[in-house]
Amino acid sequence: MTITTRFGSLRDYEKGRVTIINDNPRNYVFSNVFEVADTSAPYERIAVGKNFEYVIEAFRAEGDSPWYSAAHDEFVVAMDGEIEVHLVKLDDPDAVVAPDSQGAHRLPGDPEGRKMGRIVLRRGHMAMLPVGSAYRLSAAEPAAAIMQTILGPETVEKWATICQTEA
Amino acid sequence: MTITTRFGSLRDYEKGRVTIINDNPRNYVFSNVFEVADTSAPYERIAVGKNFEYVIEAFRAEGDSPWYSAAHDEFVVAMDGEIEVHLVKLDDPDAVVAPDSQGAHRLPGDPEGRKMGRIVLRRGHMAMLPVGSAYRLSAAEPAAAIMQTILGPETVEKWATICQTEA
Amino acid sequence: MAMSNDTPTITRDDASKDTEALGLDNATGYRAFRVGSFGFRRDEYFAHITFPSGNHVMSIDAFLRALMRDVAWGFFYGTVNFDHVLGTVNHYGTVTMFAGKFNDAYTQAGRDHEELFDSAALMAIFKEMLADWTNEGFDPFAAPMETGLAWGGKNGANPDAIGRERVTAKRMVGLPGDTPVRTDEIGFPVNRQFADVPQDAPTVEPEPGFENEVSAYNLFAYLSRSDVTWNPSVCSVVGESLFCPTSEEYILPIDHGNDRAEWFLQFSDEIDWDVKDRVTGKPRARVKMKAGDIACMPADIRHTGYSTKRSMLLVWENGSPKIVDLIASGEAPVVPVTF
Amino acid sequence: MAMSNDTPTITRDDASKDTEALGLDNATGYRAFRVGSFGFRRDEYFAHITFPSGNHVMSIDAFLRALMRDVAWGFFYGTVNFDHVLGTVNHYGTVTMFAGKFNDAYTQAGRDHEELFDSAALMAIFKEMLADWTNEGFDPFAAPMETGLAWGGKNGANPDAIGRERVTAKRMVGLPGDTPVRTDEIGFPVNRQFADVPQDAPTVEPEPGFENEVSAYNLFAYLSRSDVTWNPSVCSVVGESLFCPTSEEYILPIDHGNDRAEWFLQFSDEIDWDVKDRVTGKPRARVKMKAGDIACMPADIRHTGYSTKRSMLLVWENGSPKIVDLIASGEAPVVPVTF
Ligand SMILES: [Fe+3]
Ligand SMILES: [Fe+3]
Repeated sequence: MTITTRFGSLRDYEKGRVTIINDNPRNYVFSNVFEVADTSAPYERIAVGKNFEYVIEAFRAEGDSPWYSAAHDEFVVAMDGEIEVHLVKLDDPDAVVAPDSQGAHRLPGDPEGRKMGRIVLRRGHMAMLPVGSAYRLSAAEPAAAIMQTILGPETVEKWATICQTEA
Repeated sequence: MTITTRFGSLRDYEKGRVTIINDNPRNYVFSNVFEVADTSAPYERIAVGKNFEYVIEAFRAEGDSPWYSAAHDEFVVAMDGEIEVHLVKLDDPDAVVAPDSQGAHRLPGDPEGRKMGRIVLRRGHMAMLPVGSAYRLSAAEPAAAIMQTILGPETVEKWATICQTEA
Repeated sequence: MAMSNDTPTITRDDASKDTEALGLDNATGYRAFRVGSFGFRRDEYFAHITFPSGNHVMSIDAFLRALMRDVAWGFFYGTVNFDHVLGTVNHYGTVTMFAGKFNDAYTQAGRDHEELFDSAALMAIFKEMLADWTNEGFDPFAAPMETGLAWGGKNGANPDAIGRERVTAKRMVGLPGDTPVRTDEIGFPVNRQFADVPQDAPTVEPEPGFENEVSAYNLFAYLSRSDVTWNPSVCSVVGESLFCPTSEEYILPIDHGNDRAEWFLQFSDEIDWDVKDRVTGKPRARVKMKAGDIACMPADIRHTGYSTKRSMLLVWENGSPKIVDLIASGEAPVVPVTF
Repeated sequence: MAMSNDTPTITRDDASKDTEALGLDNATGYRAFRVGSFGFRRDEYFAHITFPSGNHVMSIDAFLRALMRDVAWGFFYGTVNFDHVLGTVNHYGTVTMFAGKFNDAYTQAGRDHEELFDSAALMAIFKEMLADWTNEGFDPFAAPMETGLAWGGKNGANPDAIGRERVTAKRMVGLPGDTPVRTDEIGFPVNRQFADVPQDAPTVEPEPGFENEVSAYNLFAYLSRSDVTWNPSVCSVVGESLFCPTSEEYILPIDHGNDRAEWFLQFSDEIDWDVKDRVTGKPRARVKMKAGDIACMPADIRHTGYSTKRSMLLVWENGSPKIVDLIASGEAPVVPVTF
């Protein structure tokens, strides 16, 4: 028997659902990262998971993103397509994002610092976006990704839009 | 590994028990046929199971039993020891036990009829005590048996004595 | 039909015969089935059941073991719970198939579902499902140490295992014209777990002319040669009183909610019974039975059993048609004896 | 310890260290164990558990699969239900072992029982039990189609299977000095069920001097090489946010009653979750998750999962010590987001 592992993609995903016996579907905060990425603006960082201050953001990579930086590590996982990551070691990270701040911050322009390198992610690849650096993503074709990070000024919460609310 | 199948006997039996979570142990009418046979008079036919008119009787075979007859088949299973069964085809069964009567009836003396034969039962053996016949049991050593029959004049009910009543 | 062949058949016009075998699944090779508005699908590990108010999953080995009993027993007496959600209730001519009917959470949330089927129609589709879903090498009647695995894609079939006829003596095993005693020759060797059980026959000495009436056999030897587990078969009959002994190993594959009192006499070894409320499923008692113990399962419970060492159990049923009426009118007693 | 090694340890003087390995059973070859006033005994098919207010039986395969997780996960977060009766509650330094604590019928009848143990003492006796009761050829971490059977008398041991170290990346898999990526060479071949998963590596082009910080790896390839099921391991860490992906096949061997919200992101294929009330055990929902679906398990439920095709699941935990305090004071939120 041929094994077929089913991954989702922006073009081809199926959603499951919550079937209620005795509960409220909102308690399960159920959404789908491909649907969220597909129906949001490029690089809109939509919270799809939240646990106290921590979030998982889903987004669609398409074209070039702004430069971002955070006062902590972040990790990105490509879920569909190909995403390029550019990293710059910031000369003065604390001047860019406050050291006690949380989440990704958008830089007003290009970062000041040394070029750290370049990564190209395809489906299932995880990259570290290390503290002290700035990063920019780019994708020639629409791609989908998730980010392990902390709720920050760039995080968009629109739960009622993305989640199952009807039993 | 040597297999040992554990049967009980008059001399060597262990009782299980009902462990209550939320119930009354009397609902389970729990007893042990060896204990009942051991603690009753020889050939006292103690009901250990009852389902409407039907019963399972347990008894100790020891020496000779009276002669019995019933207006329906009965079946005896030897549970321990050796039990001899004598059968007589009754000349006039309806004169001995009413045709619509239930359960075993004790005959006042010896039955009138033709000798049908003899059976010797050991542990696990089941014999038919056919309608239209009379039977007598005998055992040189104490033996235990159960009877599949209907509640009758010889059936002794002493549930509170034989059954588990405490949780 | 349950254990007795004399059980009355009460047909009803509103009982559904609407069942359907669906197409083969290309990935697994198994057929799906529609039974009224219930859907049944199997894959490598699971049976997937859908119904209008929900869906359910069971491990396929447990599902097939349960389905095998429901089929072999003709829906038995009362309720056959495949697990805490799915099952059947026998009305003797019609059968209710349900999901969540005897599960507090499902009923309280209104998520339970049930449909009434014509017994023959439901039996036919159940048999088809069992035949399609049972692979070569898996015997749903056998103890786990005696059979292959239920897992995987479609791989042959096992018609011999699932096609066994349930033994129903009319008067007593071994009588002329009745169910024969078991021997090596007719395909019933002694089970490995009963290798030490004496195979001696009783001494039977009929006078001439009484050969057909003076009869006895070794019931324990007969049980030591059973090739199935948790499958009572009638061995002796007094009116509607049915001695249905059986050999038990591992776990009873169903949770049986009898509609009448049911008696157990432990002939050998030991069984632990888990007893729950028949309607809500809440635990009520545990019953440990050792050789010689006799006990009754009340009519308002469900029970499942555990037997490590293969054991001999006498299941004693009352197959009286009058009980069907008492159950229908709600007058059947819950316990057989009060004291 | 749960998933994070930073979880605070709260010891208590009244936590019992009273455990004991008992003698070998001559018939089965297995050792029995006393854990406070709980007794544990295994035979060919079952684990038998006794406690002052009752006794309990579990199929030995299910028991060993559950015990393996409880041991490997250091009692995990919250409640690890071995089944509807037996389990542990982690207090991070001490552990409650219970029977019937989260079962309405047991608690209402006052038949539940619990004892508080020192975590290290309970872990030691659990490890000894697992080692003694796991035979050669049975891997409690493996999917049923990948391992031998758990049944039978004592027959060797399987220290390699039960001794696997849980992977805990400090920052990210593949970083220098951190958990390595999986390869054939270090004993992690691609699992049969993930034979089609691309094994390509990301393009990583660090500038000189940044080799340690510019890092990426193929997480899906990493998961395709997991040799265990239902065993989350930490792959990346943001503060106390732990990505704990895992590969799942067949049934989650425990019913997990988390003490905090727990998130699932389905990376591949599909899992069905059965969700019940954490305290009463009553069914609340079923959650079907397909690739790309993300959902949260509330903190007042217990869940178990079903995965036919081996699938990749991201379990996302928050290992913050502050949650331990919130749980202790009853202030931990039940759902992570309200909208
Ligand atoms: Fe039953
Ligand atoms: Fe969990």
